[in-house]
Amino acid sequence: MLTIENLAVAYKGIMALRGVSLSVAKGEIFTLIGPNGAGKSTMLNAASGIVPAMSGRILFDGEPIQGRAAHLIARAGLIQVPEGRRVISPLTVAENLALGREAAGRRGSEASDIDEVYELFPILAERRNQLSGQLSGGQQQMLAIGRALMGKPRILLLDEPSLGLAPVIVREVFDALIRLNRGGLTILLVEQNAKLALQTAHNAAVIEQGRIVHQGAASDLIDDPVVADHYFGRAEVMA
Amino acid sequence: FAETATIGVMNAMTGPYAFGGVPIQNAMKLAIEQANASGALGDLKLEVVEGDTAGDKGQTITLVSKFAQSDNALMIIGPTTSIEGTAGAPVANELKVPIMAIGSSTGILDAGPYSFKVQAVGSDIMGALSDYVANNMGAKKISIVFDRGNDGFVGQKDAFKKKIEEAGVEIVSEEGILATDTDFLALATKLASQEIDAFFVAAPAEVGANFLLQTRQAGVPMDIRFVGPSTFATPAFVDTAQGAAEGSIVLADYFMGSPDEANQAFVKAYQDKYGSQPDNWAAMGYALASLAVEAIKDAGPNPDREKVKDALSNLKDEPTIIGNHTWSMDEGRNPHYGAAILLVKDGAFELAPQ
Amino acid sequence: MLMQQLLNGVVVGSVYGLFALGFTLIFGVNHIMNMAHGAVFMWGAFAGLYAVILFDVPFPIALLIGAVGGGMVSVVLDWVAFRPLRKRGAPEFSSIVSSIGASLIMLSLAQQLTATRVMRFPFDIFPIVVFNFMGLRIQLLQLIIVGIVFLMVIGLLYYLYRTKYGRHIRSVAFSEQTSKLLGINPFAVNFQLFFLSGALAGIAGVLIGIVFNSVHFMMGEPLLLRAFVVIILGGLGSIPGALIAGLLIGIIQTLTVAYISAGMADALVFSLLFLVLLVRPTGLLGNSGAVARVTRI
Amino acid sequence: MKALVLEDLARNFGGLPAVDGIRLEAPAGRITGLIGPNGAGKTTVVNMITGLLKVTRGRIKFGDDDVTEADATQLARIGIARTFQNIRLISDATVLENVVAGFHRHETTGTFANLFGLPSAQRERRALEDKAMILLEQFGMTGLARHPAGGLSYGHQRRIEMMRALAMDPALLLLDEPVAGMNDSEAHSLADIFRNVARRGVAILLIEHNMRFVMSLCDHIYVLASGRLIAEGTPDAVGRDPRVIEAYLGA
Amino acid sequence: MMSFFHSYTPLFELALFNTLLAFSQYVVLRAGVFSLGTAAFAAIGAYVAAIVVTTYGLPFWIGIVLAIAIGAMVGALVAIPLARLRGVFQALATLALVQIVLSITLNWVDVTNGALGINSIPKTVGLVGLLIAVAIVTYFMAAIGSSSIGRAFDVIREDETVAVSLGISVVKHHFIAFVLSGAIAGLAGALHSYNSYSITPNEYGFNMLVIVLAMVVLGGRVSIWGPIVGAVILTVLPELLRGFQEYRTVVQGALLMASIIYLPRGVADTLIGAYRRRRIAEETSRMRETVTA
Ligand SMILES: Nc1ncnc2c1ncn2[C@@H]1O[C@H](COP(=O)(O)OP(=O)(O)OP(=O)(O)O)[C@@H](O)[C@H]1O
Ligand SMILES: Nc1ncnc2c1ncn2[C@@H]1O[C@H](COP(=O)(O)OP(=O)(O)OP(=O)(O)O)[C@@H](O)[C@H]1O
Ligand SMILES: [Mg+2]
Ligand SMILES: [Mg+2]
Repeated sequence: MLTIENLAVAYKGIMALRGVSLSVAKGEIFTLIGPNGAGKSTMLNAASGIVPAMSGRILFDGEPIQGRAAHLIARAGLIQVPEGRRVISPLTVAENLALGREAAGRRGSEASDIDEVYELFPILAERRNQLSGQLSGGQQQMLAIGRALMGKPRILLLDEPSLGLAPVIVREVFDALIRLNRGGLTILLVEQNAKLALQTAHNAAVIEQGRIVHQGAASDLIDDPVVADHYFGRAEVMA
Repeated sequence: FAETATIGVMNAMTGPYAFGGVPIQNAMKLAIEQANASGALGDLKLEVVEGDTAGDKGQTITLVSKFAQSDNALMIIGPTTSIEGTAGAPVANELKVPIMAIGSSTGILDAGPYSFKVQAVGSDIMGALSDYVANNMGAKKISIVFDRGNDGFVGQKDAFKKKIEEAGVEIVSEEGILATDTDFLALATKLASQEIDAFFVAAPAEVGANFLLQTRQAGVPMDIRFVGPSTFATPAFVDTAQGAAEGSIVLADYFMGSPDEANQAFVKAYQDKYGSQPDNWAAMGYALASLAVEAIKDAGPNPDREKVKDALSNLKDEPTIIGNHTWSMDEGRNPHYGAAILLVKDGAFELAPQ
Repeated sequence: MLMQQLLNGVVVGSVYGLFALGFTLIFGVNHIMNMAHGAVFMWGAFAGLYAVILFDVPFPIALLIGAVGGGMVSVVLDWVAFRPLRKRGAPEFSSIVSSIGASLIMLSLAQQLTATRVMRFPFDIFPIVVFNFMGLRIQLLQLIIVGIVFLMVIGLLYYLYRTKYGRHIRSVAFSEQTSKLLGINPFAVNFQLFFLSGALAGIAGVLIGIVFNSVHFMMGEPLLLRAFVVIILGGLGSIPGALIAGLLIGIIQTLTVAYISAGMADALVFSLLFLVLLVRPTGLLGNSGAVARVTRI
Repeated sequence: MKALVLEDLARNFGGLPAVDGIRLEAPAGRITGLIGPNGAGKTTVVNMITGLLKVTRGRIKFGDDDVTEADATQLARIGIARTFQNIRLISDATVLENVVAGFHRHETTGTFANLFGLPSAQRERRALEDKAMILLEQFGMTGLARHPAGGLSYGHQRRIEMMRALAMDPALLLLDEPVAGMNDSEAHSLADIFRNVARRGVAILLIEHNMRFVMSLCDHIYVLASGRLIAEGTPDAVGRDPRVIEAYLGA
Repeated sequence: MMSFFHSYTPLFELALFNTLLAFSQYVVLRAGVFSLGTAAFAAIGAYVAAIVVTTYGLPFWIGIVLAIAIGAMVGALVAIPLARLRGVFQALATLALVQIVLSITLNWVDVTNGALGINSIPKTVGLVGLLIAVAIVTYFMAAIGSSSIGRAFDVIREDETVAVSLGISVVKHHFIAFVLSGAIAGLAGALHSYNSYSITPNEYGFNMLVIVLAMVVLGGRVSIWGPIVGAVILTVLPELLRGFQEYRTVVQGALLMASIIYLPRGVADTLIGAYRRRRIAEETSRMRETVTA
């Protein structure tokens, strides 16, 4: 559904991605893990069209989308939950969710119901008229996820969705992601909680310094001693 | 083989004073062209370097210094406003290059012996106007409105005020406006509520015309007359104010309708060249440049700055198109040329009945 | 005279409000101090004026053409002066310089075009109908101006707070990038915003041009200065605030001219602004939330 | 060495009691945990301690001083440092410059010397940069010293937050989700740094949702929910508390 | 060559005067104070200096010292009430200050001679004097910029919350910024009066405020080169464009826009930034190489 071929991205002369290729199949959860500064967010942003690709191709449903305006990509159904929340602070919770609907655009005659989101995150229903900038960090994260769901994505790109969420909520969010995935939603997940991500995903890739260093079935990677050592192995020792 | 001498010509060609600077510059160039063509200067040809002061002090100073030093100008004519003039004159004196400016402020002359100006100080000609208002019109109470952002108009206002008070007329109110204002509702209503016989306005022609229109709309009757200094002696005033201008009394240091031969020739030449009628500003520029040419001629055959300065100081009883057609200076280098009082009647200026 | 002057104050004040509305719209949304708003206003007035001079159109059409003209000028201004800066993620300050540059261009083109003349609408563009009502002289045109201004304010409020376009405008204002991720087209949103702002200025331009008998290239400058005062007193980005503050300033200025002296009007208004800010750091009608939003200019 | 003590601390937003009378103690030389569901009021507590929010009720004591009414600048000057949950850096400035800013309270050159650019001011600047480089080395960011902070990845920006707070050489360090956005091994490499800081006698209050990190680092943990304290104790005890499991950890 | 230099002396002088004004504006902007008061402070300095010499016949250096002192004092006085304001509110309050000072100079005719301004001020300051003044102020700016005060300014400008959390006193530093701004503008005003023979109120109005702000933003708000570069560009540009005649202003506006669009952080800051980035890129690639090796 989403294919990235030989993608390279540079910021003012600094190479962030140096030719990565990966492919997310329809209906799967694909996870991307890697250390800080590896280029994970850059990859999602390139797919969403807010960071220009220097070379390579990005195909969505077989159609090349690099160079296309970001809002059109979102309207085509590729929706991102950006890193670090980014709620529209001066708008209320309900208004933020309503904004999420715009992405559904022409596709959205039966755009996702706000009630589904409220069911997933009841606190948002309670705070529907609060300015979103006043929410706690975790509440903002919930709002960001909920807002993306309002756009009826065909593929959902999540950049560290567990960021700042309480463990119990993290579990709920991941359960919800699995539910949505079973309902047919394709998901590309960037996550620092590598173990949880690999447990959730079907396929996975590890990215380091702008290059993909491992790729394969998530269950294989979880058992790979190098990956374990780099991304959660020491944590076992720590706990 | 013809020698040439360079004349620096500078005016506010852009910016808020361009309404005056442009016609002045046009007329100055016309006068110099005519001098070259007529051979009045013998073998000497005048070459013009032009500059735009943009109505700005800093740019004026830069230009004076550039004309004097880079272009080696024999003399400088312009700039337009007193603000520019008082800034440029000291530099010209320092560099010992004669400069003849338009402005009415005596600050230009105070800068030193190299600076001259063509316009009379306000008090000199305002006497005629105040006299007319107090005696011929028999006004007892008047109000004054002036452009407080321009020292030229402030000077005219001060001069008129002094003279009219001396003539025993009561001043009911005195109000400052700005040339960029367009909203005179409040002031017009205020005038409408006053018991006055006339009101004096010192401002650019269109601004004054607009003010006049708004006073009439606010209910100031036609028999309360508009009185203005020479800026209003231009067709633009009547064109803008139309019917509201009827009966206005305007002082003119230049009257386009004057049958004087030199004046008629000027009007025709200006119209042929620039496609519009000359106004008060154009006349000032033409008069100034003609005087400069005269001085250069007097300084001949090999004029230098020193000689031109002396010749300028000696100008006396020169024929001119402005005022009563004779231009002189007193010992303080203050010009005198008399003035006419005009009346707007049927949409045109005519000499006011005495 | 007091009643008459109050009436004058309302007329002038509602025009200040109309002018300031377009200014505060862009300021409140994009944090751009649009120093070229006065020039947009002037071009709007010229659009209306030339339509009348060249095609002899009636008053309502002139108003419409002024609105469209101002709107288009404003949109082009955005494309040329502000959009490139947004694309580069430039600091908000740079838009001030950019708009100063744009303003220089627009003013000087108008100056060339009109040869610095002061122009005016033909006398017959709007019949001078004067009602005498309890000793007051009320012109029909003045009534219409006040009416138009109030209608515009109500319409604008509805548009910004009751339609999805308003939500989009506020979203794009906060973060263009996040809005794009949500499928909102910032290009279209900014088009609307600048068109609206310019159209308001254009309408104000035509109205002022007619009622004050003069259209010239510097006509926007004094209004720009006053618009600053209006938006501060009225609260940043607040639409009813702009109208109320506009009226307030119009009335204060008028009364100052009437009872003190014309030269003191500006001094008084600015002293008042200074004092108000000392007592209420966010303006008369401003809320403190606005401060948080603007501290990082 | 000073300890932080909160007594019956409360804060309302409009009608909402975001923090509703909590008691807490963060002793010197120890790492104290503060956990709880999203919106429990943790960040609000930090904002009150650092003087960015006025308290509605209760007292804040630091050592022997009551600092409830002190303003933010004073509090920073007596050695209370923090990191921000929503990263706040000077994005245009370099990493080094961001860290050097943290030394402000230790700068000794007077206004006069600064205004006139006396050599003492120059010497101090160089000395601070050297000290900052030592911090950068600890966090493995030497190579990024001259990068503008705004262009760094999320995880690296978090590290700058921490270095800047440490540069203050605080007596009390408040960490609001310091390792958010880092994987476990990255978090682990930071754990040692904080242990060492605590060992020097600094009181640390740690807010974090990464339970493995919290559990391995804290001596004592407070659990907040809806603005109230629902549990406290050793990591083990808290981790087993059924109320904590229900409200926060999940089954 | 010499005559070329001579004929442009006034232009150099103007550029130096503008540089001083730009520094006055720069110092407040750097501290995150959006003050537009420079024009007001400069007006006060200019009038104090002019009156000291013309009315009281005192030597010009007394005028300069007084202008600096009074400028600084007025800066300090407004700093106190304005400390509570932020952003545009601060900008507008200081704009009001400019308008109020302008009204005073226009209306207090007995002292200021109203719209006519003060004329025949003896010229006592020339190119050399201005150069010395600019050199001294530049030195101060550089010293402050790299000192603790400059660092505090930078943090306050970017994020006041962070600043107070680091123990930086916003009030104190805003005060310092206002006083410096007032003193520098006061000096600039005084030098201008002693350099240009005459002063008039309208020189110190909205136009000056706009152009001075433009200088700093165009030049750059962070490095001390910014105000210098901006002042020189905006002073020299109108002269360079004389060839365009009546389209001069159009070209000037277009250049202004083009330069800010292509160098959005200001000419100096953008260039310095680009240079730094290149160095970093080189460093990084060197590091990468050593890693792979
Ligand atoms: N706006 C930017 N300007 C300059 N460089 C950038 C920018 N954004 C990212 N980079 C650089 O690109 C590289 C990859 O960054 P990216 O944000 O994609 O990392 P990441 O894998 O998402 O890290 P994290 O886990 O910390 O979020 C980093 O070296 C970073 O410094
Ligand atoms: N300025 C404010 N106005 C109104 N409500 C606020 C404001 N700030 C915080 N709140 C509310 O107070 C509660 C506590 O917020 P706080 O940020 O302290 O939570 P937290 O414990 O830090 O949560 P998280 O783990 O998600 O960061 C939340 O419900 C939040 O919505
Ligand atoms: Mg990332
Ligand atoms: Mg929090």
